[in-house]
Amino acid sequence: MIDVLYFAWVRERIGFPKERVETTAATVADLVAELKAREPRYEAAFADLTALRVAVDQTLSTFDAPLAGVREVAFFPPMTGG
Amino acid sequence: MIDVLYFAWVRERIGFPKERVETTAATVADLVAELKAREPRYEAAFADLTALRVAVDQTLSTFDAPLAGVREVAFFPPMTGG
Amino acid sequence: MSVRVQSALFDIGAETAAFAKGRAGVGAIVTFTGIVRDRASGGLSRMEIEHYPGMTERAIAGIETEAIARWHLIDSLVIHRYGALGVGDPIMMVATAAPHRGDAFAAAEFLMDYLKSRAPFWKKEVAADGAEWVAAKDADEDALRRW
Amino acid sequence: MSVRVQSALFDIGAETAAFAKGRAGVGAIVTFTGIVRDRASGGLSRMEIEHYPGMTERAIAGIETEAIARWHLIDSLVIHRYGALGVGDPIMMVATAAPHRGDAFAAAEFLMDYLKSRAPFWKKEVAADGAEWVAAKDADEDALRRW
Repeated sequence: MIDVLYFAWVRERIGFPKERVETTAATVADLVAELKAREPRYEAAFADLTALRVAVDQTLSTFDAPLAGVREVAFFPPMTGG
Repeated sequence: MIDVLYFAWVRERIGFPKERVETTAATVADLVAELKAREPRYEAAFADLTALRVAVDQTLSTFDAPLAGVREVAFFPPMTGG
Repeated sequence: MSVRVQSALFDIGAETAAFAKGRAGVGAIVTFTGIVRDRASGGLSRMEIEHYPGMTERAIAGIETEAIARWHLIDSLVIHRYGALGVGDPIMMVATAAPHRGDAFAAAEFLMDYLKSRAPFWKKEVAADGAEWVAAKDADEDALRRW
Repeated sequence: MSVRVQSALFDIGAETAAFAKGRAGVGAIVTFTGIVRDRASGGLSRMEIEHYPGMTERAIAGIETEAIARWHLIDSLVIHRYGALGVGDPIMMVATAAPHRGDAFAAAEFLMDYLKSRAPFWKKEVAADGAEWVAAKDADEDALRRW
């Protein structure tokens, strides 16, 4: 079980900020593929991965990162702090 | 007649901050030569011109600047503001 | 070194005064304050800032730790707000204290460049004619490369 | 744009707050404050700052005018003290307000670099073991060349 979080327009497209996902995905990219297969809104949110960033256990990461032992994955657009 | 001003250690070596000088010097360098010929304390203050800066009528200038029409010349070490 | 992530308004003057208060060895203090600016076309009702609780504090603490490792700093402060902000309100503030001005300036700019692109905040501009997520600028990503 | 040359102490927090107060179009405010720092060896009794009344105000106004010509600024402020200052006292302050952070930072650093070497102030460190004029640093002259 992994907590999956969505922020900004990713959250708006998915429709909620957080869900628990039962998955055997080996990498973040595999998880994305699983989610996209579920419903059109995931397809819409993950249509262009170059427009997205991912954090694995609250650290910026990449789509090829492994998920073994991971508790939390977050998807969001490039950050606009400051 | 030109007002001649001294600041920081130049003032300390000369012994006062300001004097009026009757001069026909054509340039700042000529004025310095006249002053150095007066007394040892001027000699001490103007010993190393590379360690000095000059302002002519309150604008940073150079030792070859002409004095025609000038009302105020100031001598001081490199500035240390900020 | 301190980090504050808050929805509450903060007072730039009071924060600056508190940060500057009597620390031995400090010769230079730099502050940066980011303020909600209206759109070029005007009409901004508010700015909404979303963040990632937990990761935000970690990311900012990591950025400050890196700044302290790279420059000779005596202290640093980052305050960043989230929630709904009005035009003219302060969004965030960075302050650095160092013996010399070069370190204080460089560390403050470094912190800003990292906060822009590496701290998990997202800004949305809300106006009567609609709402829009602020897009990340290539220039902000480029700014990181100089460090 | 304003210039204040004064012997009186100023309050960093109050000056920052007043400078930051509600100006349309401002997205970024940078402040720099220089503070009297003790010598590495300790024992500084006070710092004495001499200046050239008349030229000082002209030189600083000239530096600010150049900053405004080079960067997109909405306002700037320079305060510089003279006279006898104690350890920990503020010496001077620069503030810049701009739509964007790059302009605010660059203009503040430019103003500082120019004030260091082009505004007619001279610092003397006074201690129990003697008094010494602060020597200009080559690094300060070098800093000017980047602009």
